[in-house]
Amino acid sequence: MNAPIKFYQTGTFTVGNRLLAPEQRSVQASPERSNSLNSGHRACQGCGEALGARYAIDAAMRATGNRLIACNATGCLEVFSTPYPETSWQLPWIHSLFGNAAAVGTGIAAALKVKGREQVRVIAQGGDGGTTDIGLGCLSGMFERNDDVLYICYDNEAYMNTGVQRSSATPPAARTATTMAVGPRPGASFGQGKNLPLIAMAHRIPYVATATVADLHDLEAKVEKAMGLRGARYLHVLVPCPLGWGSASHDTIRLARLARETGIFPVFEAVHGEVTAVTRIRRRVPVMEYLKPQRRFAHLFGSPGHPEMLAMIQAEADRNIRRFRLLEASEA
Amino acid sequence: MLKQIEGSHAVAEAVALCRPEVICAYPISPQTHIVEGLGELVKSGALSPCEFINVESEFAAMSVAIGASAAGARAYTATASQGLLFMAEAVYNASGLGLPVVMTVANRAIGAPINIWNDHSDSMSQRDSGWLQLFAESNQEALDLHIQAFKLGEELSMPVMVCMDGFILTHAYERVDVPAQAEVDAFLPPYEPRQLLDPAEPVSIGAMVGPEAFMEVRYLAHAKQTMALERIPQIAAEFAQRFGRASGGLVRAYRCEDAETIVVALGSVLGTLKDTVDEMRTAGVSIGVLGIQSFRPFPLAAVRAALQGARRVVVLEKSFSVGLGGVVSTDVRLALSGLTLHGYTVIAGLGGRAITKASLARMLAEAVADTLQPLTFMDLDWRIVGRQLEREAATRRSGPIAENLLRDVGAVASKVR
Amino acid sequence: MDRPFAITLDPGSSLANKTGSWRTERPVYVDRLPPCNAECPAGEDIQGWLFHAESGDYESAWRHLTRDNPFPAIMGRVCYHSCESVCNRARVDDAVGINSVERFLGDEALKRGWQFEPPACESGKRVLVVGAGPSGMSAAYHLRRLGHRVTVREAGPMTGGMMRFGIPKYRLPREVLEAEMQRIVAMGVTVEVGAKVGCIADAMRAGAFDATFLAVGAHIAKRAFIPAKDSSRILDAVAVLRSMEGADKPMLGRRVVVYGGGNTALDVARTARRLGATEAIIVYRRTRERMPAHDFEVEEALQEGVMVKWLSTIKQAGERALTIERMKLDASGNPQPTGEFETLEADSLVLALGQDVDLSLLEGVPGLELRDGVVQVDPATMMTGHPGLFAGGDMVPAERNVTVAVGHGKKAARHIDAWLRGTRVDAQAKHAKATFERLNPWYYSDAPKRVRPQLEIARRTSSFDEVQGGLTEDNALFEARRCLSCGNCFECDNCYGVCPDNAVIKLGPGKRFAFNYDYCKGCGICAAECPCGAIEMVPESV
Amino acid sequence: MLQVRIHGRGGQGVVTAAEMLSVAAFEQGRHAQAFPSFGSERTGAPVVAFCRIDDREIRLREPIVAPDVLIVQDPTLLHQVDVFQGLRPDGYVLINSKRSFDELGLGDIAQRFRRDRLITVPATEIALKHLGRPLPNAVLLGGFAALSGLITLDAVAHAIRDKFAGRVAENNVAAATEAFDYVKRCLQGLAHAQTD
Repeated sequence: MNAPIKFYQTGTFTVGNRLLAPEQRSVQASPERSNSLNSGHRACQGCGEALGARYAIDAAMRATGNRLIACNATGCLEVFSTPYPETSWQLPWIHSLFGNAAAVGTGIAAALKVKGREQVRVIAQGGDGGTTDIGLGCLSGMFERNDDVLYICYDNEAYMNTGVQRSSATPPAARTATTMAVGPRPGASFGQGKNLPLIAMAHRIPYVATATVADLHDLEAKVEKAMGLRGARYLHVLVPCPLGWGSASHDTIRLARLARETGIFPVFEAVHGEVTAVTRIRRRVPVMEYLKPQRRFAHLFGSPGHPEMLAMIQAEADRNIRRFRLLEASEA
Repeated sequence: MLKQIEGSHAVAEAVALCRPEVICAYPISPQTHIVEGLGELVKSGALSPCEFINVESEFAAMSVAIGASAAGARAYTATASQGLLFMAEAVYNASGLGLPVVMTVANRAIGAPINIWNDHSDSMSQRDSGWLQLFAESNQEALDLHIQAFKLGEELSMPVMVCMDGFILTHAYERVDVPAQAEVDAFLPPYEPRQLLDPAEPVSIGAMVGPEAFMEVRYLAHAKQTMALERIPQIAAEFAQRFGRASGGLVRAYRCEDAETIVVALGSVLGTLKDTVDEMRTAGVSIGVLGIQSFRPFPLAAVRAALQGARRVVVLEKSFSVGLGGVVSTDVRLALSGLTLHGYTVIAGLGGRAITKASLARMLAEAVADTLQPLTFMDLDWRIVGRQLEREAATRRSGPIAENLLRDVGAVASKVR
Repeated sequence: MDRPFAITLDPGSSLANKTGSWRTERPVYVDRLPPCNAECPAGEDIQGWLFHAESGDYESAWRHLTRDNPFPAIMGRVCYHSCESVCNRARVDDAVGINSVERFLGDEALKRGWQFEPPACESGKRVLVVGAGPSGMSAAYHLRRLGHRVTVREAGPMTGGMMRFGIPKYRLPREVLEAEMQRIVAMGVTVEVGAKVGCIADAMRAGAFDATFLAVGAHIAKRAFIPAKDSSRILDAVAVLRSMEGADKPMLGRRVVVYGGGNTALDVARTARRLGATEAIIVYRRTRERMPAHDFEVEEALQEGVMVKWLSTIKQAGERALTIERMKLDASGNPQPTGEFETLEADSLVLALGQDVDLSLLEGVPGLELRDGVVQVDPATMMTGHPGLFAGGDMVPAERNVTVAVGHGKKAARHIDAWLRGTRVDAQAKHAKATFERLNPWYYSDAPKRVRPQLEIARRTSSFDEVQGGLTEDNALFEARRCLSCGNCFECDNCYGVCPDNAVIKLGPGKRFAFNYDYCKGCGICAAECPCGAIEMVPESV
Repeated sequence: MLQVRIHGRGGQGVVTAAEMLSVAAFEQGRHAQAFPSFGSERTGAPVVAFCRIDDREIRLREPIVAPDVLIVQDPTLLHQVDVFQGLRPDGYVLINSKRSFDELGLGDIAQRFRRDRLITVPATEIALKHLGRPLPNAVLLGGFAALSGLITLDAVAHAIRDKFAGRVAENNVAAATEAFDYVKRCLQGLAHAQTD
């Protein structure tokens, strides 16, 4: 086969690339990016949520020409970004409560509509606790009414702000302050938790997508796509948490990448409830490689460890790979 | 324009005259007819521009209102009872953020046992939420108070609850004078938010405030309510001057001049009380009524001024602080601190128990004779209570109280008492 | 707006909070020595010139390359590219085709007629270079660039030395050789061919040269005693290959036997095939594994029908026949006679047993140390024991190949220049190696190696056409972009993008990045996610 | 002050009847207050609604315990609920039934009140005839106008049109009018009987 002349060293896997046409480069590669979440915030070292929020909001700011308003559920993101007297946000932003971000978003969108300012767009955002647990009622209502709000969930798989307690997004076997690493089946139980992207799809809203902080171009493309649509949209971003996962602060992006490459976290898009695209696994790896660097899974390893639970997690990943066709046909 | 309509529809028309831009609706008796009425007005285009949003809960209703208000829209919602409790967190949030949402509370009891009828337990439960709380005596006043509430709340950038008795007012057909749109427009200027979510001038609203500034924030909220003590009478006066009706204000005295006994109350029971007092006056009893229109801010000075001439004060209230007694009485007592006069707390009408002129007359006669219990439960069926207490004394656990009581009462379908 | 106290805040005010104080480790940008550069005998900055080629700026790439080596078109053909054998990309898929890109650049330069800049200023010094081979011409080039007057004296009839007389046309077309030689002449280098230097001392005195670089190639074939009849036809490889350049081609007959196991043996055998020999047989005393010749050349030879008798020595040369003794390897891997003999028919026998250098021109020069048939030099400076007299290439102790020779020329030129100026070149400290372990290869696109086309066998055995073709521009660009830029920032913006604290400052194209230590919390994500390992975390001194 | 109590079952428009009555009174320039026996009764359950009419503002908010007027929309309630409780001696009683008080077994009760203020009206039949549905509320208001003369048939018609629209309204008006005439005839008959 003959090489396409457009080939470049790193493709779009890196944030930028001097060989890429400027319009193909990521928002984050640009010195003009809005840095919506500014320096000086109090997030932990290597915070995936701080990263994911800046990625997403900066992309939305570009997509809307900075005509954007954000509302935030209670949680790490809110606490570390706006402790009086300082805020890190560079766009109009409001925090109301833990469970009502989606509804506040609805209210803002309604106000903008009635004021004839619909060119200003609304994003509601929160962590997995504020989204999958306490905020699910308001979120589902927002979906069902198809309000003109993009809701972004930054999923770090537990209540980190309060000291790492289990949420309904906590994965099986994961240790938290409320799912101990003891007993025959330590950690969070299997066959539980919520798959919010699928729940969102069940509302048949215009757009649902998942993404991770490991694939910036994918995340930005999805935000841009979402901002190009009207109505209720949902973006679920996996954001590793060094504190809660017991991982090294420099492994944040690596773990997000492994979550995708193992099939643990399927990355896909759905329009009106139908899956329309999946991001294929590039270098498939066993779940071991993803779980090992996280102390929340430490009890699965060593002796005696829990090989049977590892097998169950691998089976879950394989199920995702089948269900979402995460491998090229040839590999699958 | 005079109309013979249901209280709920009178309020719906009043709210519509205030040109709300976002209305959040969630059904709960006895508030439902209000948002239904507004829904029709939006659907028909009579109220426009306005976003009418059918939310999935009261919690969402208040949350949507918060977002709308922060984004510069005039926001309204209505609720009652369990609904108010379900939105409680957002209720505190709206006032904490200083967002001038106006909300009708069609006062209703709080369960368990579940009970849809009227008393004041619901709004009283939110008395410390930082909201202003105005109580309506009649449907006319309910209508008028909503128009005043938007003006008051938006001036102070504080949310306002307009409380009207569920069913007794909301479902009562009576004569109301509905003002013309032009009159209301002249009285109520468009909403100019104190803070606004606007890309042209970004701000972060709702910061986390630590010990170093939290008390100050709270004090400033209190200072606003103190300001309201001045503004409420002024606004009521301006309203009277424009619309030719006395509505709202802090308190309203009826035949209190030189009265030895003054009955203090809120809401629709004031009407029945006035009739009762008239008859007692004819019988030569020196008695009057003090109606409290503004429960929050609580007009300590005005109440004191109105009561200090009397020899005894009877606080008749539809709210009850279990383990203590009266809720309103506590505040009235504070207003009277230092004064020596007989004070009675009368708990009445809980869960919709009818408050009749006869019972009031009987109770007030005892009060005038100073034979009334300091804490009186009007028309309480001691027979039933007695039996249950006996059972209690006999064995510690004797089954759910409500069921036992019903067994004692027997089936009393819609028997009129 | 008169904003509510405390609950409403002005945007971006957190800049007042300098989170840099949290740090226990700080990231720093580093440059590391890529393995290819480290390995190149000619000291080329391979990653450096690939960087330009990646963006399609071939002229900049060529100019960057020729700062170190003036012969990209030649190198792209004859260099044994040890750089590729150490390329980190080999751990991902295949090594980057450095050699093929180098050839593309060399050919591109010839096609476009790119020339070298003449020196900015003249030093007024005169330098004599003996030998117009790769080493000599490389030295002449570098010396000229440094502003010296250079005279090259070549004993042979043409420039190129062993590149011309040792490497067959089908590997190095002569027009390519000629063009890259002429480009140096065009810089103002005087080249005198057919000018053998008899005595170096006289030559220097006569020419009033301030310094000399000796770069005489190994043109003298080693002989081995083989009992032979007068009638038997025995030639040596050097002579055969040299005569290929002349008008009359050597008469080798239809059955040719070549004795030896080096690249030269293969060159001769393959040449014989092209000259029409039906059988070209190499006799070698060891096994293929132990053959000094490069494997790819053995492979090509076998493809062309060259035969090899492994574990064999020639005992005797008779008329049209040779006596061969079978050998076996002893424990230490050395061949031992077995006493088994056989006869091998041959029209001619060509001996390819290695070459020696003619050192006669050095007689009477004081201070020189000659050992093992070569001149001893200070390996750091390439200067012989006699001040001002430098040497390189086949003349000095080193591996004998074109690239090494070119490297000697460059190195010697730098030290000759220093010597002439009365200074010395202080070798700057080399960067640490850029190892594969330091890379984050996930970020590089999948890109299978682009291979060069090969001439079909029929033409290879019937003509001297070049065996290996060049890459198209597309392929060359593609191949250049397979470079991982090991150990050196290539401005992929990863660090700038992945910092959760916006603590990386982008300095603009070509200027790379800087850290804002006011806010950097030292999480280390930038270092972990740097594809090429150009960021290092160093502990903060507490 | 005139106090009216209306008994019926959920779905029979009891509350609407009280409301229409108040509207009719308002139409005649009087103050009126209509309200239901606040409850969550469903179709079929006994329901009570009230209406007060006066010439001055009505402040009283208690349920009507001593009505001047009693309207019973469903005779089956007669032996289930003590509908006559608190009725004033000179009160009016209007019952939806083809049968007479005696036939309804209310003979003894009838003795305690003024004969000329007690009447039964086949309101359901009239409603079925005009509306095709057994909705006796508007019909009975027409009857009440005739029985008491406290409100005019025009006011009742206006109230009906205030509540309903189009054919429904007109059919109800027609039904109310028929009931009005029916009661008038009965009253005349009763008058003759007494004079004889």
